[in-house]
Amino acid sequence: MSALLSLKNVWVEYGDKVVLEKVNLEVAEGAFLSIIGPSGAGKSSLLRLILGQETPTRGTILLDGQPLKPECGPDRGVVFQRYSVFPHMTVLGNVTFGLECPAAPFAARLFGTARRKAEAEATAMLEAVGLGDSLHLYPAQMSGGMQQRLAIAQALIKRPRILLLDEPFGALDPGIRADMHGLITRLWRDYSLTVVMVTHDIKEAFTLGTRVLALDKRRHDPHAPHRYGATAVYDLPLRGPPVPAPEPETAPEPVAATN
Amino acid sequence: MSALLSLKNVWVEYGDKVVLEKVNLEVAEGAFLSIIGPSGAGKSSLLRLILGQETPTRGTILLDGQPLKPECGPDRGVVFQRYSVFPHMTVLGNVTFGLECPAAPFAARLFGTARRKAEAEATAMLEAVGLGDSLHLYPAQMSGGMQQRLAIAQALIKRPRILLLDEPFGALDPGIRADMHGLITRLWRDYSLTVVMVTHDIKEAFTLGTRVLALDKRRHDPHAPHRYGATAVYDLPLRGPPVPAPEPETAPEPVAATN
Amino acid sequence: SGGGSAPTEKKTEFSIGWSIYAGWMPWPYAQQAGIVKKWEDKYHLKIKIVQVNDYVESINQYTAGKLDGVTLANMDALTIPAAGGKDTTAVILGDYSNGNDGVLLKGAANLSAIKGRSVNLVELSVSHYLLARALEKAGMGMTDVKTVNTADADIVGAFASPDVTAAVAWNPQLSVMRAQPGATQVFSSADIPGEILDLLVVDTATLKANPDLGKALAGIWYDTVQLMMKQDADGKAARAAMAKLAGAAPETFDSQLKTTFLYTDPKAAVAAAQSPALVTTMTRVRDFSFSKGLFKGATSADAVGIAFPGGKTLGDASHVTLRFDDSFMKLAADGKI
Amino acid sequence: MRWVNWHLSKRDRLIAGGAPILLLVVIYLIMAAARHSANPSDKILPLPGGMFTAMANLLTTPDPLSGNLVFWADTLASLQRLGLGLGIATLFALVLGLLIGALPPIRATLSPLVTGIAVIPPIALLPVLFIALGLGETSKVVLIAIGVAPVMIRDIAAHVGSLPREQIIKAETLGANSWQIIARVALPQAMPRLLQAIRLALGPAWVFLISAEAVASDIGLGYRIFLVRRYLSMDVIIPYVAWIALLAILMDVALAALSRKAFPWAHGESR
Amino acid sequence: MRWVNWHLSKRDRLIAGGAPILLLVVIYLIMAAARHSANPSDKILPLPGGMFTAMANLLTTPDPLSGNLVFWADTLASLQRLGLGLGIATLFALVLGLLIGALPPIRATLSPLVTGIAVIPPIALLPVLFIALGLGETSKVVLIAIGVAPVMIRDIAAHVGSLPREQIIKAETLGANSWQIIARVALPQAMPRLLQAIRLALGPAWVFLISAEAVASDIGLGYRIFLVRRYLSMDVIIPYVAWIALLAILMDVALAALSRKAFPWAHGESR
Ligand SMILES: Nc1ncnc2c1ncn2[C@@H]1O[C@H](COP(=O)(O)OP(=O)(O)OP(=O)(O)O)[C@@H](O)[C@H]1O
Ligand SMILES: Nc1ncnc2c1ncn2[C@@H]1O[C@H](COP(=O)(O)OP(=O)(O)OP(=O)(O)O)[C@@H](O)[C@H]1O
Ligand SMILES: [Mg+2]
Ligand SMILES: [Mg+2]
Repeated sequence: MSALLSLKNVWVEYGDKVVLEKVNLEVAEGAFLSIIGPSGAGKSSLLRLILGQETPTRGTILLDGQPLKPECGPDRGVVFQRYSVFPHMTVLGNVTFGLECPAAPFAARLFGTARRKAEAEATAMLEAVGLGDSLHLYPAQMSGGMQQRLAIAQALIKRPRILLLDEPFGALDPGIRADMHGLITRLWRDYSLTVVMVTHDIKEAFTLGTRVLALDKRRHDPHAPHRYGATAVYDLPLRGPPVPAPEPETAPEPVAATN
Repeated sequence: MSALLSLKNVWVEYGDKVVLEKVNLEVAEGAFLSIIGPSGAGKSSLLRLILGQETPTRGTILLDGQPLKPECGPDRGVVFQRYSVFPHMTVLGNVTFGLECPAAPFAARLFGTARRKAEAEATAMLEAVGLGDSLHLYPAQMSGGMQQRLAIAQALIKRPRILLLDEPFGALDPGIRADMHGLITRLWRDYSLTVVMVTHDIKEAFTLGTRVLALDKRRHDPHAPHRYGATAVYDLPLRGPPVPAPEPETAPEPVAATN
Repeated sequence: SGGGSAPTEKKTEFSIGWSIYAGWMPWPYAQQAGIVKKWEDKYHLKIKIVQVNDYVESINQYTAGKLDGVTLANMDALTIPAAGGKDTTAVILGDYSNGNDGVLLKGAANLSAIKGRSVNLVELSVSHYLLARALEKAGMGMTDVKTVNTADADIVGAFASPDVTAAVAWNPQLSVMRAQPGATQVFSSADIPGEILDLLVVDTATLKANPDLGKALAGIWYDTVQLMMKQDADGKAARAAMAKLAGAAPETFDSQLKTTFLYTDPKAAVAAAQSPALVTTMTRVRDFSFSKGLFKGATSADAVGIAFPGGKTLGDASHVTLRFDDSFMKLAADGKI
Repeated sequence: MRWVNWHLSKRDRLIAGGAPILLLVVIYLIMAAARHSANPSDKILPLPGGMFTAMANLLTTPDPLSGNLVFWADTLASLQRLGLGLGIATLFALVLGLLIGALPPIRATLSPLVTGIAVIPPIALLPVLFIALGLGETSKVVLIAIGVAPVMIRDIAAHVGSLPREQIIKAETLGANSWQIIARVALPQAMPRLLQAIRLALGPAWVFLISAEAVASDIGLGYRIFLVRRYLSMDVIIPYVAWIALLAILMDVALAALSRKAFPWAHGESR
Repeated sequence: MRWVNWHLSKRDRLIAGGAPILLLVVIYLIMAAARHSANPSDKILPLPGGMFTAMANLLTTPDPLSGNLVFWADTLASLQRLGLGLGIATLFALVLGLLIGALPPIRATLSPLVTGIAVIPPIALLPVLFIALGLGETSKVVLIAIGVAPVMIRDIAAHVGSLPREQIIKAETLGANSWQIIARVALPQAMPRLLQAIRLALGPAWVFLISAEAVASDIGLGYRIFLVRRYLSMDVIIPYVAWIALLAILMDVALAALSRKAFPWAHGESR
């Protein structure tokens, strides 16, 4: 299988500060790539590159063998590190939005049965992330962890080909985190998504990922700390399918296949 | 030793949604209280109560035996869950600010030697959290984890009597997290602070804390999920001093006692 | 005085307001040409000649006591300061409008065509008075037209708009409007000579306390108008300078002067002030003003008293607030200033 | 307690807010009384009695043109013009503000033009306006719209332009096209700001209305003010201005309440 | 590519931005030519030649009062008034905006007053203003300040009032008193907004300047425009208005550049 996504000699620099240097990476279709690395290494920057939010200062990024356009489409989904959701939409509205967009290109809204169907699907997803009770709250009325789960639900409902997750479970307690692990693994398998996940939890990285990438600086000049950027220092392909997280007792029913 | 902080029958409600109910809590001077609990249970709300940012709908909060004023002072320090720092100050400015406030009540700024001294102290603290290379960046130019460490440095430099931490290490990689554990334990011991820390990392809660409090709903009515609030379901005093996190090899020198 | 604090004490500094109008341009020119200075030195006074771009505002400022004197038309002297209780003396009868105010129609050569039209004009001004007189002469009344209040600064632009077909204005605006294709002047102040008078008025109390001010003003005025009316190079230069101050071309300004009957000779001015025609004119003007409700709260046109040379009065003699005083013009005529 | 935290009760807020206004009224009365004791027929600072008489007169006299009572006829005419002018300006602000704020090509094309129009003082070009639109209602409404719209457009455009880039990218990953991003992401978030912009535009809108009515008109609050200004009838001008202020404050309060009611998410406590 | 992502190159932006302005100029020229072919002495839409002659005249004639060249004397006088008026307004906006935005008791006391002043059209009270302040420079400067300050004050107050509550609390935990919160937290974050508010106020400020100069003045761009308006000399008015627009746009661009330069943190890409 040829690479879905490939980065060739990619550099990211801000002024004379080198953040990423000489990053070479091939991500195969269906992979679950965990990225770990110290704070400030450039993990989020890497995700922004793949999203098309930023362009590399040097090097090329290919998606399906084509140069990546500097804009993002529904083939990619994202959960940002600072879980940003739409503050003016309710929980339900935030998730339904992703279903409305392709279905109503002109009206930008669904009505009647189509709307009810979309809302039912969104509600099921929200129940899966444990927000079934909070459908009509606005993000500002929710706790940090609830907003993070909302962002996850929002991204997952689209079942994007490539899912980019930036510390998606950082603000969650162990119980809910396990639920989320189960959910994401299931969706990944059922829809053969390609997932790129940044995490600080090494165990999580190894449990979920089929491959673990460590980003870090290879060299460090104490007198010119900005002169060297981070790159992939380890790239461990894990054999076999990932061990799914144990199904917790309180886990909700899988959401899958309502559409 | 009488309680530094005591909550008596405290309730927090939003409309008819009960978030916290019947919370009774006594925190002794010098305690390191870890709070755990599921997402949305009301942990951050509890910290906001202690900060004076919110007032309970029912019940009373006493600080040193006095009713808590609905405003916050330098006796309390905080790291918010969504690590908020001042976007218009550089890293160094963010930390120096806390030293300038008491020293320059009218000028609101320090000059000359006083300024250089404050900046030296702030720089030492920033080096302790690993931001020694980034003194002149603005928050928007930093990664999530760097901002979180900045927020920690900002709170720690004041050595507040009561330190309120809301998932302070959530965005940090294991290496830096261990450094932070060491730093906070040291400051806690050296300055006999009282710390209240919310965390999702159970191991962290037990390693650092002298006492672990679990917040959760006691009852749950599936048809009226908002009718019951969370309260302290477990309150485990841990005997003996906490086991300090192992001193990592790369740990910076302790910052203490530059003032 | 209407300015609140009555400046009855002697003072040496005075300010006189003026706005742009053919008959008033001698004032700024006198300042520029040093004539003011000459009379200041003679009477040991300081006289500031202050331009106020907006005519109404210049009168308001005078009424409020911020100016000691101002140039204005007889009707406005009556309805604004005098009706407002400010005792005002007309020191100089400068000129009368002899075609400087006019009624314009588009697409018609006769005044009778005005019937039923909307007329743009500055309401409650001499234009309004002129329109009333025009309608009266043509056997119509104010109810035969509809008036639309239009600012004097904007009336030229307004008249250029196709939906405006009738207007009343004064110079310099009038001459520009008349030049527009299709516009005809169907009535003008030349048809009612001597009814629209241009005056220099001064606060009565100030004048009483400082009679030298009246003398100096008369001196300045007659020096200047005599200079400007000379048909030699000096006169021409003076007129050109005034044109420039008015923002007009010299030819335009000269043509405006042609429709202004300037009392260059103080004797003529004294005669006009003493003539019974002035009483008739003022009776017409005050009756018109009263009918338009300009005498606030008054029950009759007699509420405001007007005094004329020789002790004649019109209206409430115990409440005279507008005085035509020929004494300074007489002094000038007699060469005693 | 620090001043930043000293929140007053509703009653105290009313008292505190009323005090300076009351003070101004009292100062006015003292000054007016002083002037009147010096000159009983002073026109510049009329006493309440005088204003009352003048207003009673306008409130009972029918307008010769419309037959309605002068005061109400003026109010109605002015409110109509103001409503239309502000309405058009709001519409433009919303449409152009969204397009300029959200779409870089439109921003590049229109932003210089809007800036240019924003800084051209419309009253300087009145003659051109008259030729193009005549002297009727249209030119007054257009003057208000041209007067306030550019500031509003630029305000909305700046607000939309500063929406976090993450939101746009998030919407794109959810499959939104440019139109959907404008309609569902930018528009709703611009709405509270639009209401705020209308509130800030109320003052200037009244200025332009009054200027327009001063130029050429036969009815309206501004017409009356400029007509009686000729006679320094402050006894009419002051009540009229107070009435204008009252109307404007009512609109301001209504818009603020509408914003809180319709867009609760924009007014909740941030956390 | 979606329009929201279609970022133009600098050159393309210039072309796109120039096009509509050029179009307007061409339309004007066509209309002017048409009017002139119908009536060669048309004054309303002058041809470039006419404007050129008129301006050349003003550029070479000395002003009778000051002796300087008319055009530059007008420009200097107007810029001085505008600068002073805007400067005072900015100062008030900053001080009152900060106090009202940050301190609830001040907000309760002054906010209704400021709203009241904001909605009173100063043009309606011109006579009072000129009577109170005389016909000199003061009244003109004050009219500009009164005209634009309330909107700016309210804008800054709203901005400061909507700073995240966390920031205030954070500052309090760091030992800041109310003054320090204002000086170190609210003020710096209000500065970019203040510059934006000045930019938006430029248009209204010119309007008030011109209104003031129209009423009582003997020099200034607005004075000249109203002086020659009596003769419908659009050949002077249009170049003057264009000059005003150019000056205002230069100020706008300078303020935008200043903001980016002085407050980089407010303009960086958010993440
Ligand atoms: N304005 C509001 N209206 C309604 N509910 C609110 C409001 N603010 C907070 N809540 C509710 O209060 C509850 C507690 O929130 P809090 O932020 O304290 O949770 P938490 O324990 O910190 O969760 P997390 O671990 O996810 O941060 C949440 O369920 C939230 O929905
Ligand atoms: N505008 C900028 N100017 C200068 N440096 C920047 C800018 N933006 C980002 N950086 C730098 O880029 C580096 C990488 O940031 P990034 O957010 O990718 O880190 P990260 O690996 O995601 O870290 P974390 O685990 O803390 O989230 C940081 O060191 C940051 O300081
Ligand atoms: Mg990151
Ligand atoms: Mg929380």
